[in-house]
Amino acid sequence: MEKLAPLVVGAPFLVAAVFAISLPLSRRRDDLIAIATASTGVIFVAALLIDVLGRDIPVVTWVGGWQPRDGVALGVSMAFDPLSTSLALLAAVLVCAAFLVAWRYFEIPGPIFHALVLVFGGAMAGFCLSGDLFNLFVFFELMSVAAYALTAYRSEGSGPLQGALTFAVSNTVGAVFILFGIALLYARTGALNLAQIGDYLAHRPADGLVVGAFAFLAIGFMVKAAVVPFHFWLADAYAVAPTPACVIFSGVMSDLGIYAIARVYWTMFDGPLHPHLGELRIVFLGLGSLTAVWGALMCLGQHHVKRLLAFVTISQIGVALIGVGLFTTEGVAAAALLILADGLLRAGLFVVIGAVIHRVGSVNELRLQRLGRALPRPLRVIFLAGALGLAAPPFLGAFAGKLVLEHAAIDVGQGWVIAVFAVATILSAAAVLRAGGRIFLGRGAPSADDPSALNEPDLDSAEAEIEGAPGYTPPVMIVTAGVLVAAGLVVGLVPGLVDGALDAAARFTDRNAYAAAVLHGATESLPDAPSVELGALAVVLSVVSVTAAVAVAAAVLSPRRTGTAIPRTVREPAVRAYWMLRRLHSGQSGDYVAWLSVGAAAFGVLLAVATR
Amino acid sequence: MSAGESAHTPRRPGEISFATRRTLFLVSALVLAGVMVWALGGVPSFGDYHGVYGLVLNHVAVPERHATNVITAVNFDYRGFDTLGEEFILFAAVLGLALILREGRDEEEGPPDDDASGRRVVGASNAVRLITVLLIGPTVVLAGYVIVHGPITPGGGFQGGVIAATALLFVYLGGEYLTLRRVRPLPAVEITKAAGAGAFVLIGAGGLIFGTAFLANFLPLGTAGDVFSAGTMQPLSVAVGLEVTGGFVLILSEFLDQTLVVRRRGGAR
Amino acid sequence: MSFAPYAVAIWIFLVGLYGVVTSRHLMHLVICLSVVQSSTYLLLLGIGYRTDGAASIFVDIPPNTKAVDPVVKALTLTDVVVGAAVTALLLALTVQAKKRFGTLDPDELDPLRD
Amino acid sequence: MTALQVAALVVVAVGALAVVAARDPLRQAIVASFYGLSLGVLFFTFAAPDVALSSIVIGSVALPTIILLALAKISDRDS
Repeated sequence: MEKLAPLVVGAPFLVAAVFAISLPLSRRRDDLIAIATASTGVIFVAALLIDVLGRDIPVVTWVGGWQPRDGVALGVSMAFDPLSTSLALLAAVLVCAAFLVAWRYFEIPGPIFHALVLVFGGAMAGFCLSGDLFNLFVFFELMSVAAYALTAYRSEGSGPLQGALTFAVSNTVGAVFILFGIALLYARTGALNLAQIGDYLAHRPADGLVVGAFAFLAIGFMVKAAVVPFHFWLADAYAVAPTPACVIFSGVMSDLGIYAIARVYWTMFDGPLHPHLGELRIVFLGLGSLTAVWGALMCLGQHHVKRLLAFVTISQIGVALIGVGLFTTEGVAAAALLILADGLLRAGLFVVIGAVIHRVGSVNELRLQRLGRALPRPLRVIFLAGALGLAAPPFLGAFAGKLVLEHAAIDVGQGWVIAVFAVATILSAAAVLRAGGRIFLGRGAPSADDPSALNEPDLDSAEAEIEGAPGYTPPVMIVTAGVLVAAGLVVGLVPGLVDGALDAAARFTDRNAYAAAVLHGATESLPDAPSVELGALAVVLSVVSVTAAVAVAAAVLSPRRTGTAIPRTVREPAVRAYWMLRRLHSGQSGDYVAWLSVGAAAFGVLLAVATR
Repeated sequence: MSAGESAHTPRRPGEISFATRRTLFLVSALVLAGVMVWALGGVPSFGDYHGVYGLVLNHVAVPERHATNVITAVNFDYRGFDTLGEEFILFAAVLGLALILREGRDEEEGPPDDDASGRRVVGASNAVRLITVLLIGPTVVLAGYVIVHGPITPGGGFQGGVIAATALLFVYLGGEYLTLRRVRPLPAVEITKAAGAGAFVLIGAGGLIFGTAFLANFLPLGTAGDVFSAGTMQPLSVAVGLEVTGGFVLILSEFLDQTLVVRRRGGAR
Repeated sequence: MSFAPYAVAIWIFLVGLYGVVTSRHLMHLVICLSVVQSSTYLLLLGIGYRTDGAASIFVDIPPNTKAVDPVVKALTLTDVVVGAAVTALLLALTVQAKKRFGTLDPDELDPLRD
Repeated sequence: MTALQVAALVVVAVGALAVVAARDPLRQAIVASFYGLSLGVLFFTFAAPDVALSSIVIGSVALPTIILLALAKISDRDS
């Protein structure tokens, strides 16, 4: 079974190559081939996952059949553990969803879109499953290049060009940081295999080289994940990328950056950096909190709905980074649960917005207020359910993840982060609820009162990617949105999910078992997974955050100007501060790279101090 | 106007100014340089490297793979999976590039046809043209040589592919756009590129069927130093050569067509 | 002195990045970005170098000759092609940006600025 | 380190600065071509002829050509 695993990468590539020859197949046939390939991928990865779940140790396969000799890896390994394979499955599912949405979405068919998405999908699978540092970089770059091209898909519009440019410039600099990290580790260990590097570093102290290598790798992956202050490109890119691509970008690509940080830490750096975990935790929790709150604050003022969802993505990436940044098994489990539920919900919300664009050709919340009535009723239910799901209502959506996260945070004495993610969740969910209330329920003061509102950015005319007769929403879009949102909501109800995640995280964080499986084919006993009890605190918090999110959204939409209730001395500086923050997102790659450099320098110094 | 002299964009309140941006960068770059020197301080002195991976490969590649060029053995055999990814990076980049540039061109006036004004791109003298035409043959031969000798001497699919693509460049320099259209019928180039990319995956899958694993060797290894040696390395190198040739020809010609379209417009004005 | 290649790699990285940050012309920006990428070639090859080592190409030399590290070279080869692909894609975006915005100043491309 | 390596390193270090400092795109394309060539020479002195060959064909021939072609298009629109 695992011998076939490289085909997860190879098969979509082959189909993409066939597409690129661009024989004039019919549009429908292109779509069918793409959907068939993507669904085969889902089935294959699911089969791999089932296989992996039944085994005690990571399943390892060597591409080219190069088994390691005396603990020296000659080739490239792929390693499947429940966590990495689940993430690959999420990616495969979203690739499938993207094709389903694109089916009736694009006016101009293009096998180029199909080829790019297939290559992108193969690269994501390779990225999740690779066990080799340089191979990880290759798939990172492949994902990036395919994503730049997809962002610029509507290249006759100015928005897509600008978004793709800032995206490409920022991520290329990030990739160079990753290469610096790889070069450092190769200089020290003479190895590229994650397990082999980890073994080498395990019993040696963390000196400048090791800390620097970790810092540079983390910086590169944080650019991809869009952690503040490396995040600026994301809002520009996700706001303009074609919606089917956004489904993948927002649903899973950003999360892969977070995953990669956990992957490199737990396979390579846990040995040397373990003594400094207390300090490292502070650095990562700080960054995660900053990202969670920054993204949530930015959500509040956005009326471009895709840009709003882009900032929701940033905020939730921050919360996931908090999970990973706890550097415990429970933290990893929490991050995995959050990524799964929130990723599905975000993807579903993007599909709804895609349907809205398809129907009325606008993403401006204020303009849509009057047009919303034309939208089909099921979309209303799906969008509002998804928005509520972002607040993690009891037992639904990311509730399971939040539950584990609270435990994990309190366990290491960092209970304060619970407040951070409560605030982030409330604000971002409120912003999406506000948009939903305005678009689908027609709430809020009519925008005619506020003519400036209509000058808010909207779609380029070039981005109105409408196909078919107006006044019609293809059922396949509604169904895809419904399935994604429903899956995101009920995933928390799956029996045994929390225990399964904890178990998967226990295997993911067991460096010795991983190294033994990769380098020596040895079997080690399964580590003991921690367990988490359902506490009253979690349910109370969950109820509070849903109520608060609805209350905030209702207050904003209230026809009475609720804002005036806040004293002017508080309101005006707050608004000014908000605009200062917002204007930092200037759309200029020069600014973004300058902030990237500031972030990298600060992060490097913080890690150096933390591991002193 | 040269780029350095253009006026600065006026900033809105809250936006950082150009000077602030530069200061921010310079200060952080100084700190970053410190972090980098600190990290690289742990690297072995230049010339003193003893990494185990390279040492092992230098010893085993010739006897095991019958490839005298260990670098090619690494690229096409030991770490062939990287090269698969790399090939598709080029593949995706060329797809994206074609997408971006063609969109604009179609909208303007459709694909360029062979009208007379498109014929001379640069005013090349007959002597230049003669030289470049004479150079085409040797370049193509050289490219082929570099590709198939990858497992033996410096070179391989990448370098040979780029050299082959620059043969097109000579045609361009000769100003023979009509010749160019014949040398480079786009569909054929696209098929070359995609076939090269696809062949890599297929040869890899061949390893799965006839050998032990994806991308494992399943061909006779031959005698080290022969052109037909080193097993699947040779066809993989040729596949990459095809893909790279096709990819770079497409890149060059997409930009070239863009230029031609504009020049024609310029002439019409 | 033995630190010189790494110091030059850091220098190239930061100088290229300075160009990216201060660029007023997209074409210039893209080329500076390729300079940033080139720092990694030097870094990788510098690390794998062995004094008086041969080139890991055992055609005219006996198999046990001291040779430089072949892996970093394979990585750099990959890296060079990746860098070229990214640069070409960015140049295409640049050409198209000129058409859409009528300017090449990266600071004036701001369709979504608040 | 040999004298040749030191010399090549110095040329590369200066070359990188020259590429960044050349703010006129046409001049920059030419400088970048020389920079690619100097990297190639440096890699030769590092006993890496494969990479040197790549760096020269890509860095000093293919990329500058693409840049010039792109420039030809852009400058036409300037006038």
